Amino acid sequence: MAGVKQSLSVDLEGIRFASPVVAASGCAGTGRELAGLADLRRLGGLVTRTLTFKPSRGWPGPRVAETASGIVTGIGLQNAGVRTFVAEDLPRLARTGIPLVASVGGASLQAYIRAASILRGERGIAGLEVYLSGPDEENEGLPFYSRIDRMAEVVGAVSRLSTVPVFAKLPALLPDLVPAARGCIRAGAHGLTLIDAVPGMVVDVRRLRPRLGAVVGGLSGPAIRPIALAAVYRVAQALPQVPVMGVGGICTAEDAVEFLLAGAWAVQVGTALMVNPSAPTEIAQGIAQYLHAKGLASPDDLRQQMRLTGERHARGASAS
Amino acid sequence: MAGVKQSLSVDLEGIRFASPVVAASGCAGTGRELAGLADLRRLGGLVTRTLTFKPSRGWPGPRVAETASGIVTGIGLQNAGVRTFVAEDLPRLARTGIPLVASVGGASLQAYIRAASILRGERGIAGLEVYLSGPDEENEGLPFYSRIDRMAEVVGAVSRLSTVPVFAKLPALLPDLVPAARGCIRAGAHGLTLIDAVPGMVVDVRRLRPRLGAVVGGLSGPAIRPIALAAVYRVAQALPQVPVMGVGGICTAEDAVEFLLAGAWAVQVGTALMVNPSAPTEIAQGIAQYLHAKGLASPDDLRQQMRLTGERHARGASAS
Amino acid sequence: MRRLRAEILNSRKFGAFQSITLVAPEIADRARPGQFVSVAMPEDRRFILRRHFSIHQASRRGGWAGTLEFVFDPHGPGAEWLAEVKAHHFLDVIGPLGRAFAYPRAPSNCLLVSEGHGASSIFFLAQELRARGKRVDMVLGASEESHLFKPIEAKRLSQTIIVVTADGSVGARGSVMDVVPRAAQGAGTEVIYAAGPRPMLRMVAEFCMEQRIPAQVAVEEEMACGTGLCFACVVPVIRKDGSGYDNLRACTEGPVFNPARVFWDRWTSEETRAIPTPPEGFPSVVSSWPG
Amino acid sequence: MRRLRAEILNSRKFGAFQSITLVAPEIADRARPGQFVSVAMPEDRRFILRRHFSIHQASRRGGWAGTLEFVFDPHGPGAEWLAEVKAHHFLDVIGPLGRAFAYPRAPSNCLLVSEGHGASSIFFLAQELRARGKRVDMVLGASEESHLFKPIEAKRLSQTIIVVTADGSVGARGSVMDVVPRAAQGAGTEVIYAAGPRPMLRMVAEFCMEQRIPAQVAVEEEMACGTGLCFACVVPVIRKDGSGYDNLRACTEGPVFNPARVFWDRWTSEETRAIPTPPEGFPSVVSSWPG
Ligand SMILES: Cc1cc2nc3c(=O)[nH]c(=O)nc-3n(C[C@H](O)[C@H](O)[C@H](O)COP(=O)(O)OP(=O)(O)OC[C@H]3O[C@@H](n4cnc5c(N)ncnc54)[C@H](O)[C@@H]3O)c2cc1C
Ligand SMILES: Cc1cc2nc3c(=O)[nH]c(=O)nc-3n(C[C@H](O)[C@H](O)[C@H](O)COP(=O)(O)OP(=O)(O)OC[C@H]3O[C@@H](n4cnc5c(N)ncnc54)[C@H](O)[C@@H]3O)c2cc1C
Ligand SMILES: Cc1cc2nc3c(=O)[nH]c(=O)nc-3n(C[C@H](O)[C@H](O)[C@H](O)COP(=O)(O)O)c2cc1C
Ligand SMILES: Cc1cc2nc3c(=O)[nH]c(=O)nc-3n(C[C@H](O)[C@H](O)[C@H](O)COP(=O)(O)O)c2cc1C
Ligand code: FES
Ligand code: FES
Repeated sequence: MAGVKQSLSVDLEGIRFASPVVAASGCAGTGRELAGLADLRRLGGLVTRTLTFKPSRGWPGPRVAETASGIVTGIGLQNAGVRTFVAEDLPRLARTGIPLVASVGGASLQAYIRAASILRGERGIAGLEVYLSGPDEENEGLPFYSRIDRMAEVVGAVSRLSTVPVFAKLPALLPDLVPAARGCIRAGAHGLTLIDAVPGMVVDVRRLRPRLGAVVGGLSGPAIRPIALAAVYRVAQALPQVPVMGVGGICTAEDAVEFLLAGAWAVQVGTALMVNPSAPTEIAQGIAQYLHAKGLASPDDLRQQMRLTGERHARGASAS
Repeated sequence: MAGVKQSLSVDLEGIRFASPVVAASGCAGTGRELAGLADLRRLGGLVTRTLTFKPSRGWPGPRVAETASGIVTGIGLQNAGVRTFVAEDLPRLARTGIPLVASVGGASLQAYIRAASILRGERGIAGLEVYLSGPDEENEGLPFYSRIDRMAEVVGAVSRLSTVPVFAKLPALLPDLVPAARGCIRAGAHGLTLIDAVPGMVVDVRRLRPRLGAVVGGLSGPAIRPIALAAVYRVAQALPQVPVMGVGGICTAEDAVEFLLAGAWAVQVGTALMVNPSAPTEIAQGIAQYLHAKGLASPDDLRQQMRLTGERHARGASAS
Repeated sequence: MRRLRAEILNSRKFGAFQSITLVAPEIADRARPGQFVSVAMPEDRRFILRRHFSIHQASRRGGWAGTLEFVFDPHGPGAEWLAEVKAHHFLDVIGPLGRAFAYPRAPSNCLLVSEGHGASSIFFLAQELRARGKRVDMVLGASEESHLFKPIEAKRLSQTIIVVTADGSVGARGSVMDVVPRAAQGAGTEVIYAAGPRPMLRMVAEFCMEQRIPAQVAVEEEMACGTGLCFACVVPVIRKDGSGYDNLRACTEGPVFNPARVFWDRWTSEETRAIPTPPEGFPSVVSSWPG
Repeated sequence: MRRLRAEILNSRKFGAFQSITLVAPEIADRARPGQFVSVAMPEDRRFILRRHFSIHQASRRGGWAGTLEFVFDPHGPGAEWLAEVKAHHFLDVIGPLGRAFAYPRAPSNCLLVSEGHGASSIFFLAQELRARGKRVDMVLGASEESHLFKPIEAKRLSQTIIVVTADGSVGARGSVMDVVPRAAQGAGTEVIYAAGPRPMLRMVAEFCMEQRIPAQVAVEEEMACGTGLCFACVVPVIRKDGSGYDNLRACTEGPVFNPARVFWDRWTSEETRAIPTPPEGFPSVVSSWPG
């Protein structure tokens, strides 16, 4: 295995992550918080919480409820608005030197365009991620992802005015993800992020009421890992040339490798950051060890591995 | 609390379950297996494994992989065909005296009609459940649920020729369940079962291959409970008059009560049966105790409880 | 804020509570009353979030230098697990977290009001106040005797103390608010500190506002990260200039707040809406919205 | 098949293995070699399925009457947890499960071939065969010494024994199949029984078919329920009349099968198809299919 020159860095349509492990949207704070607990500079990259044109206070509490191997959160995109982000958080985040992906959201096509325009050309922003799980004013408040044409409109508009690569963040809740993924790529997205938290609910049987102020929130954490992995696999099979960031329940290097084998170009870590602030660093180290053990040079090599084992294997024989 | 005459029985469009706890499709065997471990007669009811017109051997193994608080299974509807079921299993199951719901599946409209016709008028069958997660020959092998019109066609055809109430079993994987639910009801379904297992995948990083012969299987167990609960809640809010059976990760009485509060008329237990064969009985007893503690007479009363707590509550004050 | 593998020096029960003392110099040296620590759960469990506990003791000097104590009521899976962990095992701990109680500048009479495990941080505060030459009086409440927090030690820490339990099993029968006015008057109270359940905090807050007594309360709100990353733990706080309110993170801008500025109506309301009012800043048409 | 809360009489390590003896008369009285038990995992864990273990000993009479022993290799979370459970705690156990090995009617010479923990059920079988006056010879294989299953006891149980380890740390270096032909010939073997990893079982099966030696193998396949409910654990078995094959449940129609009828090509193939061949009886167009 020695001799193979190894690098963890990956290139997604021009965004160069020093490691394939990126902090997921809404889970890494403003860059201030993790300081002292983890070295931001050791993240492959960071996706900001979803930024909206207008500030949002988000949902009333409670905003988190624990469930089996997961959490259901109803935050409601609390953020001070994209302008404040650019003025207050961006400079600090930029100083880390890691690629920043700004997540943009809104309740109408206009709102997305406004938010994206403010970010346009901002130094320190390496890419955009389009949040599509929010309510669409122009479609009875149903999520944007409930109509491929609406997703395409929004993603298209953002892509046209963006000077950096744009990733569309898709939910798992589609009968068939592939047409949605194609729609976003055709509309101009450079890549995809799979998956967003899955709509979920917890009821307090003692108090006879939903646990969350939002009533229905988003399920995240290890519970959804198989769902996210299936989503990544299906899209990667259909669109092998499209860079996909896999996200959902990733806590360990082994979890991350599952996604890279299934076809992800990079992974994002969300809920695990709440539990273990240094998870991304540990995961990156574990991926390096795995690559070394398999005699591979780069995370990109893993993408090919599953297809390569086409021939018959005797059961019980280990592949390595 | 004394004085309230209590009964666990529920009536779903004429199907009378002695308890609201029913064995979920594919998880209770042929009636032979549970004998000696649990008394089938103490089940509220039993949904058969999905029966197809032609026999099916199902997927190659491995067929189960464990994941965080859940399992991913790829069985592939192994069954000896609906005729063999009627000849061999039905008599034994009928002897238990509990309401039997036969789950019907197929790969084409014709296949559904054939299967349903054979069950038509069979004594001992109290209802039908229409499995809609299978591949649709007439739609590129995409699942039937990926198109509301296809669901409606199938559910409509089965309902027209059925002499017993028909339940449509919906997946969680729809951007908005309500139109799908409405479509099935308009087409003639008497009720709904929510939810089927959620597409999921597990990768063996040691052997660099998917863990399941089916590659992608269905995630079930506690991991998906919040997803199922949100699905039941949304449909029940939109269609309060439609009987809904809630299923997904129910292991304890408290889990079941969450579903009844969210709007389910009855619950089904699947994965929990693999771990604890007497789960349904224990859950039914626990529901009875809960009703007693709350001074309620019947599981139906729980459906109203969450809406009733409309007024403000001081935090920390217990509702009971 | 530091994260470390901290050895358990000892773990013992008193009444309904469990007390754990850790060797955690990096945290103990910085810890101040009102701050808290978070403890990671074992990886093979179904419950994944860290658990949060107020700091009850932090010794900087003397024989116990570098140790930290927290006290909890083992009522759920996480705390039950924690109560079983034996001495000399290690815990993954982060702290000190959050903003501490502020001390009054002028010498003043402080009334410390707590209920149940809320007393944990209040005892720490009492020590620090006395060390600064303030007068400390206490109102100590609980549901019943086993949940009454170290009444003897409380006497040692305060000039006067009134004990109340909901069932009257010890002290007066009733709630702390039945006695706070009397206590405040008797002690010539100039500042009030409180920790405990939400309804109690609200009543104390309303009393302080009427009586124009400056006060600080330590709140508890469901937390995911405890470190400011997720915005799960917010409390609605009215802006200084009164122009509306902001949702502030209890783990970062709190858990200690000025009760006069907490938007109590909103924070303690638990209306259950079939379709909840949408996040502010968003349209009123929200038929579904995860995340 | 019974389910009970069974007390652990003792739990001890030998080599790489852990052995647990239970007080479980209802199961022990019925247990026969090749059958297995399932053990429930604790409820607060992430892993939820019961774990399955072959029965190594079941005493009907004598001082140990009503006890049951199983032996395992603690390599994953479930088995690791189980290895930590102390004596006098209780386990939720179901058993005996599955079909046992069948005994030859006529007095005959039996060769028992096993590798690793596969030996667990084979030792039980050896006893029962000898009690029925059969000649027992053994081939005992393992990856290395610590995974070699009680060689001394094996000698006691069998006329002749050949030990092989993959690394040669004890006995001959190699795999069991290197020695089975010699062993069979030397002992005038008339029946072969085998338990162990799939590739080894397949080789034994092929040898038996060539040599026309009647045989039985005990398989392991991932299981969900272990009781026949779910059809997760199927093994493809060719029909008696040769008209195709059926997927039979290892937990119910197995785990003991006639190797001459196992559809080895299918069962041991692990082709990874991007889109797998659809379930038989279904159309070839399957773009996605959960459940
Ligand atoms: C800043 C802060 C300080 C705290 N200090 C103490 C203390 O000193 N002593 C003590 O006994 N308890 C304290 N609590 C409450 C304590 O965190 C919970 O009781 C504990 O997490 C319960 O975990 P569990 O698994 O035993 O209970 P469960 O009820 O099963 O916990 C389920 C989930 O709800 C959360 N949760 C439960 N109760 C509370 C609560 N009251 N406040 C916030 N989240 C909660 C848990 O963190 C967990 O995420 C504090 C909470 C906060 C936020
Ligand atoms: C009929 C039968 C008899 C068995 N007898 C023995 C025995 O006597 N001694 C022994 O050490 N092991 C035996 N096994 C294998 C044993 O069940 C697994 O090693 C054990 O479940 C591992 O659990 P884990 O959590 O430690 O490992 P993990 O690998 O974490 O288990 C993960 C999942 O895979 C399943 N699994 C893992 N390995 C196997 C396997 N080899 N076969 C089937 N399922 C597996 C587990 O049951 C669990 O569902 C037997 C299996 C079967 C089906
Ligand atoms: C507290 C919290 C806040 C989140 N906020 C956002 C957000 O603002 N925008 C977004 O696109 N996703 C958001 N997510 C979803 C995550 O980015 C991620 O897609 C999801 O949690 C699954 O990954 P995980 O299991 O690793 O957490 C949030 C998740 C959590 C837990
Ligand atoms: C092993 C297994 C087999 C299943 N087979 C079927 C089936 O044949 N038809 C069906 O409609 N659902 C089937 N299901 C889905 C269950 O009926 C249920 O909808 C799902 O598992 C969620 O419930 P649970 O979490 O309680 O298991 C199966 C589930 C499992 C675990
Ligand atoms: S708990 Fe995450 S911000 Fe406070
Ligand atoms: S494991 Fe469920 S049928 Fe065998």
